[in-house]
Amino acid sequence: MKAGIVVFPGINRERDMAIALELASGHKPRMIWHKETDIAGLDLIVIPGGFSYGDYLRCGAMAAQSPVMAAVRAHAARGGHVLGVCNGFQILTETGLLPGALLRNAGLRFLSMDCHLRVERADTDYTRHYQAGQVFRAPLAHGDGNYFADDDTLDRLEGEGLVIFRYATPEGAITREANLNGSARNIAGIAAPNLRVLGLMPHPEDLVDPLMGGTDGKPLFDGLVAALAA
Amino acid sequence: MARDVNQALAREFGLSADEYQRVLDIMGRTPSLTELGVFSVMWSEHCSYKSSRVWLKTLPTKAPWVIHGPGENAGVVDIGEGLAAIFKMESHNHPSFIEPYQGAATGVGGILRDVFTMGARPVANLNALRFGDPALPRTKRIVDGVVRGIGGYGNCVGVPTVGGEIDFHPAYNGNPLVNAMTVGIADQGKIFLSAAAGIGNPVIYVGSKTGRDGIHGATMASAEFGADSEEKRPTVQVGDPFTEKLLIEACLELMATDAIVAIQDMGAAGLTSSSVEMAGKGGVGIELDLDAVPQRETAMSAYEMMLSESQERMLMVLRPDRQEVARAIFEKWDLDFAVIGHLTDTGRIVVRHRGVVEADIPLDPLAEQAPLYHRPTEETPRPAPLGPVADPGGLAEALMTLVGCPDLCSRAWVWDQYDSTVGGQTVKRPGAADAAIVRLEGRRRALALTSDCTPRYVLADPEAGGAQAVAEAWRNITATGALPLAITDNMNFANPEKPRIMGQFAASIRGMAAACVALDFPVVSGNVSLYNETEGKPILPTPAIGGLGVLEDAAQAVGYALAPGLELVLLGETAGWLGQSLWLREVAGREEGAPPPVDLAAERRNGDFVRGQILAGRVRACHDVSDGGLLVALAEMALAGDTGVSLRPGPEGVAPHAFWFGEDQARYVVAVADAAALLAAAAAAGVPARQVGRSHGADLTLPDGHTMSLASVRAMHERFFPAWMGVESA
Amino acid sequence: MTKAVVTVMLKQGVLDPQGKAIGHALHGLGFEGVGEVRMGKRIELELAEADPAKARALAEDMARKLLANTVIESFKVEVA
Amino acid sequence: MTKAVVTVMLKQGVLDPQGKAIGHALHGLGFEGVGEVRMGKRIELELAEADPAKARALAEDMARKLLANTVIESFKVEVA
Ligand SMILES: Nc1ncnc2c1ncn2[C@@H]1O[C@H](COP(=O)(O)OP(=O)(O)O)[C@@H](O)[C@H]1O
Ligand SMILES: [Mg+2]
Repeated sequence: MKAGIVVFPGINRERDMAIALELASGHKPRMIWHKETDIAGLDLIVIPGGFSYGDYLRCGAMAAQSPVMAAVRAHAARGGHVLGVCNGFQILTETGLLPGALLRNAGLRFLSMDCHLRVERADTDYTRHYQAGQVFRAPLAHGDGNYFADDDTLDRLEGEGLVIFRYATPEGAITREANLNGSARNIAGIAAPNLRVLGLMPHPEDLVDPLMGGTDGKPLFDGLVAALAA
Repeated sequence: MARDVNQALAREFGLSADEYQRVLDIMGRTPSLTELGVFSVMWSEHCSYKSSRVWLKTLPTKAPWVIHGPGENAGVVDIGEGLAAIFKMESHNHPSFIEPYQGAATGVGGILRDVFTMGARPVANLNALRFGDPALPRTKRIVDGVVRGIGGYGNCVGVPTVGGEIDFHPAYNGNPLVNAMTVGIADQGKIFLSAAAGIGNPVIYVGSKTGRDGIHGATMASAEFGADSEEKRPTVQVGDPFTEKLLIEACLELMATDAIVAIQDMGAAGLTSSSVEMAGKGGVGIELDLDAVPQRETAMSAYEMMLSESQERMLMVLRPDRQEVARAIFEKWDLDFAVIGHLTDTGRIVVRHRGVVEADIPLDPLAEQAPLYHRPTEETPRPAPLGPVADPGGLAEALMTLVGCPDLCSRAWVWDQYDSTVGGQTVKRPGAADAAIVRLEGRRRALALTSDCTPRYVLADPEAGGAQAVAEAWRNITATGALPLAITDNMNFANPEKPRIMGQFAASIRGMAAACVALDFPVVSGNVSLYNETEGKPILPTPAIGGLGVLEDAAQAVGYALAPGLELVLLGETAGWLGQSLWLREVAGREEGAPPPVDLAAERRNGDFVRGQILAGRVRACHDVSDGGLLVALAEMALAGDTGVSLRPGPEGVAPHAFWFGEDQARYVVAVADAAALLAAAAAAGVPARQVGRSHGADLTLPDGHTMSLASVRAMHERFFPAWMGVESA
Repeated sequence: MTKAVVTVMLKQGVLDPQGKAIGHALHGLGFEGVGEVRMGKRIELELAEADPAKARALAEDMARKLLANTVIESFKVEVA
Repeated sequence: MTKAVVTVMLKQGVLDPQGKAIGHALHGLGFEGVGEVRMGKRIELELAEADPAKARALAEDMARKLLANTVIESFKVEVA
């Protein structure tokens, strides 16, 4: 698997992501500066977490307009894999590669804590090493993770099976309490119709090592490596 | 700004009559407004340490592992494998009172710059916070703003906030304390200092543009607050963490080359202190051309530019042949880059603006003749002994009161707003261990980090309190298995011109120094914040200690969360010391007595024993016993691990409430599989040890037969902050 | 030079937790008779374009491309 | 019922990192001739108070007490 990580000014989880990808694939990912436009030859483009451009106008808004995103869009159009985590998810919605938007957390505070995610389907390249219905733990760290889309869009996402992760209790129940940021229908992660573009708010890349408190996030990367092994 | 420079203006700038006379003597003429500004900020308490220097010099600062002690932007210690930890703590107390969000945010930004200016990538932030009475609406507003500000800045720059401490006391009503600490990692061979060198070398300004922010911030930080402090408000600066993030990356990129001769952040007193200190340390002169300074506002005067405290700026001296390499890096990161001067052999700072020499000051006398005061001190009288105190209501009730009180309740509401995992190296997050554990990227080695101080002890007995603060930091690091290496300190005190306050300062330093020596725990950096009082009401004396330790293998770190089926052993001597305890204050309603004595030999012996047991793999959980005493420590361990505990009665001869809530020092609770083996080892090492209970189930069973569910204790423990702040449910 | 002001508000139907929290806090402060509260952004731009109509068109273009996310927000441009 | 709009902007001279970043992004998008950009807040309030003068006074009081941080921000009230 040849992976690249897009680095926007203000991104800050690119190193975490590189560690997780290298651990799973044995290769250091390529770091892609936001002004680069040639990303040919990569299987997976990751847009990591952080505060691109400080998130000063709207999370992800300025990054979505940068030159590299045109190349990412083209990569996605070719059927390439794109993973956006946290700020990366926000950037993907701002770019239009994924529907909806991420609003301010319902409690209006930045939240940094572990959450539990229920895997809604295991037949994607991102979730093939999980079971459908399995619950795993992941740290989240964001101020704007409250997923919003209009009801038609939500119905379509659900109808087409594009909701990939939901906030759940450790037992897998979809409750209001488990929905830490107030997301519509507890949605934590969604995919594009071809299931190759995925965005999620929590950080599986920060839970890939027993020392950091667990390896719950590792199957996501192992699954990708298995799917994209050249 | 066409004001005459005279003694009255000098007084407004914070210079005494004597100090102004000294300026006249050095200059041999009436200084210009800009020159007066330079003198006033360089000779402010904040920059010159004029009241504290004589005492700070008595702190132990050396050890074989200390690479740079106090005097540089931050302290530097050898942490093995060719790496250095660079760390410091700094206050932003006054700005945080005036504008809590921005005050705290820019405090974090400032301390980050102190650390990355030396070549380190910042890897962790901590903060030590003291607030007034929670019953006051103002306290709530300040806490909310400070916590948001720390998170807003730290989260955005992508440095995990991994620890800290929070106390409440009415003494901080008009003067909260916001102390921020940053820890960074550098290669030992790539440490950058601030001494300028190379006559003719260019002086470079990088970062954000200069505005009229915070003019006279350094002198404000050196003045007592009065009813007119509202009027001082326009000096507040706004932080820009995005620019700081770019500055970190750009500086680290440049530091990988050989372009930099010297570098220093522009902190308090901005361009003035950075240029004067860089030139002064290097024994060279410096000439600045203010027309070249990137400016955000129009028509700024030389005085304004020299004193501006605009954030996110750095000053560097570069090798002339590397100037374009450096420019390209800063342009890549969209940061301003300007050559604003050069080094000279004149030993003077010369400042030009629009063709006029606005300042021309000899640097040696500016530094050497800076005021230095041996202020009178008055000892704090020994507190009267406490005498016996009856237990008004039993252990269970007291425990509930204590775990729910603002000083002991869960801080989760706070740390949940701080990104503690960014970087992917946080092994022990807030609430998991006595010190935060942060691994070094790509290695097994890890740092243990903590911040500690018990101001009520320091008030009652400044010397014992100073020693206790250092000892607690050492103990918190030890309790994770790490080896304590060094501390940074943040000395927050009231008006040093009052002998009682200066006496607190001096005695605290004495106590700290004794503890540093006994524990091999030198001071490598620090900060002093004086005049923390409002309308004559002083804060509690607060020498906040930031401690750093190292673990060879992060996997050896233990936290305090209990698992079921373990034996609980108390290490260290328990006399049942209730003087100045939280039990006495919260349960008996009295703030009295002497604080617990600090026996440094016992501290050392017990701690070395505990660390040895942890590194030998015999300890499953460990917690030091501090505020609230033994029963609170046990409850915290039970809550963290969601595992119940059954306790045995304490010894004969110590009243139960004194045994369970006394705050005797040098104690730890360890959870082990084999208590007999541990007791034998402790006996052999001369460490008092006593089995106090075991872990199992979901209840807390007290020695008096009371059983309380962990859920009910948790509800009490986690209630205060969300209820106070009115947390809206999602 | 023309000054343009772009006002960006959440669309009706998009929950505005900030507005709600402000309403709540106003009640807490003892202000009565406060109904709905909505919070949005105001962006003031100095544009070199002297012609007001062209300046407006420019600002509208900026709003569509960057300043507003039309999935959740609507915007209004005023030119002084 | 009266609708009041409170506009809150950073005071002149106070650094506006958001405005700065937006200006920068607009340049990046190819918009030319963009001078200073400032970003602030717009708060729309529904007030039960029918009298416009009283509604204005009420909104001003709210701005001073809560909506604006007068240490660094200034505000303006409009009543429709
Ligand atoms: N301001 C803060 N920021 C982050 N973490 C904090 C803060 N205050 C307290 N904590 C964390 O809460 C936990 C308990 O803190 P404290 O009560 O001060 O412990 P102790 O008394 O054992 O030193 C620690 O993990 C500490 O780092
Ligand atoms: Mg502790």
